[in-house]
Amino acid sequence: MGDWSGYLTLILEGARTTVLLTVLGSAVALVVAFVAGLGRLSPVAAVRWLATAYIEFFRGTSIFVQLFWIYFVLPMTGLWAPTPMQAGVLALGLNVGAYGAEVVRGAIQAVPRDQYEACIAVNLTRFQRMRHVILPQALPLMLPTFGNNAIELLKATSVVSLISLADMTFQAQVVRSQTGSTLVPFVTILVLYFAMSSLISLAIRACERRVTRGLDGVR
Amino acid sequence: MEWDWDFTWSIMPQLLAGFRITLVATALGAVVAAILGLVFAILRRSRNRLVSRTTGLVVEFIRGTPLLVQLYFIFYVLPDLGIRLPALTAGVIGMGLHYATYASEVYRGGIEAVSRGQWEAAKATNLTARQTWVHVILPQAIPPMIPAMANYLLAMFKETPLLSAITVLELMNQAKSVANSSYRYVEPMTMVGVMFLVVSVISVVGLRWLERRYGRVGG
Amino acid sequence: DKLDDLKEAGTVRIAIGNEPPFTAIGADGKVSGAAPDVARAVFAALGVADLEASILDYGAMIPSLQAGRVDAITAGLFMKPERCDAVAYSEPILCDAEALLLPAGNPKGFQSYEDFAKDPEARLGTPGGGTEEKLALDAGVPRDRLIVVPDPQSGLKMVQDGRIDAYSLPVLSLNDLLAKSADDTLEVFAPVQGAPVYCDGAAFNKRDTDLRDAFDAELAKLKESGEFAKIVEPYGFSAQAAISTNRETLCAQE
Amino acid sequence: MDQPIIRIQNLQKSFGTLTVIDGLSFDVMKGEKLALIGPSGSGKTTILRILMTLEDISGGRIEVCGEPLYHMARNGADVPADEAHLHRMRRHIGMVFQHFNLFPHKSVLQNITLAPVLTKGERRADAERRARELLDMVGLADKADYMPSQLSGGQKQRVAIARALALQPQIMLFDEVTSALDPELVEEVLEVMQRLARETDMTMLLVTHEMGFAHDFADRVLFFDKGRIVEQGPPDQIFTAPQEDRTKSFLRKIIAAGQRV
Amino acid sequence: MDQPIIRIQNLQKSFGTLTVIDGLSFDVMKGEKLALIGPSGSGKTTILRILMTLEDISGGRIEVCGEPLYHMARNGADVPADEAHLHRMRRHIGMVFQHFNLFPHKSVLQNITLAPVLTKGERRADAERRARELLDMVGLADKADYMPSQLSGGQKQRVAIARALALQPQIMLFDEVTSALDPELVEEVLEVMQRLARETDMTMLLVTHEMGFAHDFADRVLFFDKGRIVEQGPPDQIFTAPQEDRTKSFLRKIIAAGQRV
Ligand SMILES: Nc1ncnc2c1ncn2[C@@H]1O[C@H](COP(=O)(O)OP(=O)(O)OP(=O)(O)O)[C@@H](O)[C@H]1O
Ligand SMILES: Nc1ncnc2c1ncn2[C@@H]1O[C@H](COP(=O)(O)OP(=O)(O)OP(=O)(O)O)[C@@H](O)[C@H]1O
Ligand SMILES: [Mg+2]
Ligand SMILES: [Mg+2]
Repeated sequence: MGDWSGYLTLILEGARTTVLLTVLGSAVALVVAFVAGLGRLSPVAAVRWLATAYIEFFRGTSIFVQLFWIYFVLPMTGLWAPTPMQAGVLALGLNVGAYGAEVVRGAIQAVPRDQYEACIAVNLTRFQRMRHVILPQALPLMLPTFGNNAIELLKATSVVSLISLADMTFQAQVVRSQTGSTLVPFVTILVLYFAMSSLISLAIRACERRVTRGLDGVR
Repeated sequence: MEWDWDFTWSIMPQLLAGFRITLVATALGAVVAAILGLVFAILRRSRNRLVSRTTGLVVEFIRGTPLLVQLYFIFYVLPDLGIRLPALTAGVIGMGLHYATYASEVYRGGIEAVSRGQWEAAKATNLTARQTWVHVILPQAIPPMIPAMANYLLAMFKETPLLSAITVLELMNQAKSVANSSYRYVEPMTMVGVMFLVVSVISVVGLRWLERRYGRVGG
Repeated sequence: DKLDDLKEAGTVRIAIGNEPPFTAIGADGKVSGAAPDVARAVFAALGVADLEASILDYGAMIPSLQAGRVDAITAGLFMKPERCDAVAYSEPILCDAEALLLPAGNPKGFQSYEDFAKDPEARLGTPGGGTEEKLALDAGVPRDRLIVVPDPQSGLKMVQDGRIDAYSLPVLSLNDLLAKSADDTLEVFAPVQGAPVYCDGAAFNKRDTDLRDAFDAELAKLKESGEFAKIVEPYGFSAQAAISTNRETLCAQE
Repeated sequence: MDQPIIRIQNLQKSFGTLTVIDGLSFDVMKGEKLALIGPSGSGKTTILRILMTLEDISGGRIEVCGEPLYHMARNGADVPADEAHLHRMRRHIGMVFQHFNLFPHKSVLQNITLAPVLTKGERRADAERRARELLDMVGLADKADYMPSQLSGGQKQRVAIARALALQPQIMLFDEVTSALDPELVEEVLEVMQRLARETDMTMLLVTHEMGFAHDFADRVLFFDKGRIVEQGPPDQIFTAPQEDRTKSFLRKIIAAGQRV
Repeated sequence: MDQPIIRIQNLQKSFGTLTVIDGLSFDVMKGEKLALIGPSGSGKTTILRILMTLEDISGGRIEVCGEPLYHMARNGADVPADEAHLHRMRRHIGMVFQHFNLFPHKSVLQNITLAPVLTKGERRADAERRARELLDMVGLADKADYMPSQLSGGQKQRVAIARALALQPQIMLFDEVTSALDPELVEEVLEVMQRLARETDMTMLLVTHEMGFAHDFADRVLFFDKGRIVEQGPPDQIFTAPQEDRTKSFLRKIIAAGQRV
């Protein structure tokens, strides 16, 4: 028993893994969300169909199963054997990205039709419409939900212990079995998780203030 | 490692037994979430600052930390405080509590989506507060909530594998158990994936129908 | 071949469990315990200096080995016929008998898995898919009274909380668990009557029998020199038990 | 028209730091038809909303039918009214909104009968009979079982008028009841209101931007600006011989925009 | 005014099973000011939207500035226009909407310069100089750096007009540009349009419910009902001596609702 500061270090190492997974996973999710979200609005039917299939598949099955497939089944096909970190980031990113894609689509569609029509009336091209008018207005609508998605992703990192990634929950388990104490490691990580999710909320709120500057009174 | 159909069929009874527990846990958890969610929503609207702030903090905390860790807490730490819940009960309470925080947001959104004009018309026709809720606000607020609620129901269903951490013998736990004693991972895990996917696909179709039928609250 | 690859890389990847005293993780994160220590000694003799250990679920170990994620398992994964079919075992390393963790004085008098089958109220905890679960099922303990416990610490807690009447693991695991908890209301009952003594070995991918044979050769030398006993006995394992039996016997033992 | 049915004394209303109504006083006689006109943001809607108890007041006193509206006597002293007092006072007052605010999940008939049955305990059969009479009066006898979403704007507004009348209030408040309507549909609503004004002795307060209608409808016109009465008098005087510059410039703009007054 | 700048031939437009425009044909001369009036739902907006290529057509043919709008020649045959053709044709046409549709995240100046810079490749400095001239013309020289949310409705609409003018289209479409405005704000917008009509030789099509303004503004008035032209002619004739019953009854209702014509 005893050496608490040592075990705390262990948990903090786990916290580093959790943060890394969250940051990288969110980055993947963000990219995927925009690609798939815009894909669903594409004028090309095949692209729309592909995006829909991806979104429905990843929202439809649970993250456990996805992680299992990426980590254990994908290598058996001989294509690619991701490291645990790669598999974790990929599974989390693809899973949360599927939810994010729907947010992107919803926000773009929530920009009033009026705005598309005004773009046509001043003769902007499709790309110019998206880039200069629609996305700048859709972004503030996406941000709050993106924040929630990032928190969901943070919480989901605890499942990566399935594939032997030593994240925070996993390290808490290790500490628990090495020290025999249940209360201390779990209270510690609860506090740490809450601190991390609060940090995400704060960051998102700061972003929101930035992008909505000058937009007041619109919504 | 190739697929073995005989083996697949031989484990089906065990998997289906787990599937039944999964469904029971989801259904009971949903009931708890729906009721507790309404309680949270009402407490958060309270005029008493202390009540609304405290509820807000509790809700944020529960939402910001992983369900897995909360389940550990309820199952392994609460007995130290003299509360010893059976595994399934602990699981239902844990999931219900966690999803109640989501449900409370849906309730809030649904209630706020009823236009101010309806409250005012109710006042102008001199209805009491209770009559206003029962006859005017709730009948309009609840139908648009249904799709969002159903969405969370599905999300909760997909998170039931976490219950294996507190010894509930649900689908994922059964599959792991089978896998561990047979050293065949691919068949049981794939069947779990298939079962989840089947339920999800059916639910998504149902969800689309609900969304068409009742519309949607917020983004 | 495989051994050359490992020498080249300078490290070997092994899977370990999270179960003292088979494995232990220090506050500094350093991996020790009987199984990794033996593996470290043998691989050092083979010319592979470093050992990279990842902690896995017992159930995930064999799939990881098959998927090429680890080179060997040294985790107290006992030899049994089905496992011997799935992986290539080395000669035995760590041997242990089954035991029960239960309230001090064993008030209900449990001595064998059959006793749990007979008492309609008795609830027994075991790891999911582990040896103990199998033995209990074979002894006639019904599924609904056989609780799948995710990890030893949870098992201890559940006995303390009265959720289960006993928790079954190998003797040394329970001894270590009980020692750490310093709980004198509990005791370890060992060995469980009618349950065989099991031994583990280092497990390799079936493709890597060459590596396994090389491992066996060095392991035999260690056993010979007495070095082996020096490693395992401080953890409470009997070196003699491992030396006096062999793979064939164990793989045939149901 | 002998005694004031509404008495507003030194009324104050602020939203945060913005003072919207500042020391307003006026009386309304029983049976009087009053039109409130004035530029956007001058506080016309706010006054009606205060009378309907949809807002709190920041100061002053209002009496309706001889009783204080936002106050009540307790142990001889005036204390702020509680919900029960407000509920009792609201019986006297009905309101029709710019955006109708019909209950979208209830049929036309249910919209009208809901309140009488719930708040006055009328029997359903009685309430329905009277609802049908009212629908007949507003020219919608055949629409009783329609849902609001199946009606045009003008029809919705006429249902809203019937709904307010069903409670038989002594005072009716109309806030720009035609400004959300297509021009072609305006007339059918104004016609109903004109009939009401002629045929009943209800007290009516009307906020409107239709100067022509205000002219025909009202006994007295109040011209508001910045939460105060700038000028008041009979319609002929206000519309044809306004005294104040603010009134003149307002009317000039309205006429320039193409309205008759 | 010598050659048709817009030529509509046998135009058909349906939404699903609902036919909204059914075999409509008319020409508009270069420089002509046209007012489209008629009851709600008669298809006036739809015609403007079709000219702005905001809708597809179901049949018929439109020519603008001598070129087909929804068709293009390919290998000698007429094929449906692609996005590139539409993009080219839209240079000729500008539109002002009922709800302004300003870009809320861009300042007034940016609203005006965005399209010239992006679509015509004008240099920013040039575009801004001209934008300021246009703002001056609509009386908003001092509001260049405001955000749309800081403007009143009338100001927003004048910015929208400036934005459309910045692209120097030959044809301007106005769809009920004052009907979302407070009455007091209507005049400032109409004044700008009147100036435009007098001072430029742009072709203008105006949909409006303000009969008085249509009268003053237009060279020719088209009265629509159910997607067809019921009657057309100079404003004096349509407003003071309409021939068709449908026109007469429409104007009667408008007048009854308080408008001058
Ligand atoms: N809930 C509120 N919060 C803050 N300010 C308000 C609120 N309601 C009204 N106001 C402000 O009070 C002032 C008076 O508003 P009111 O709606 O009474 O004007 P009005 O005369 O009815 O104008 P209109 O002709 O545009 O309807 C305005 O400046 C308005 O912005
Ligand atoms: N996108 C659409 N889908 C279906 N029907 C439509 C659509 N747009 C217009 N319509 C229908 O087409 C008809 C003509 O509409 P339009 O908006 O052109 O009329 P309008 O003359 O401009 O009427 P208003 O004076 O009310 O603006 C109406 O019956 C309308 O319901
Ligand atoms: Mg108002
Ligand atoms: Mg229109």
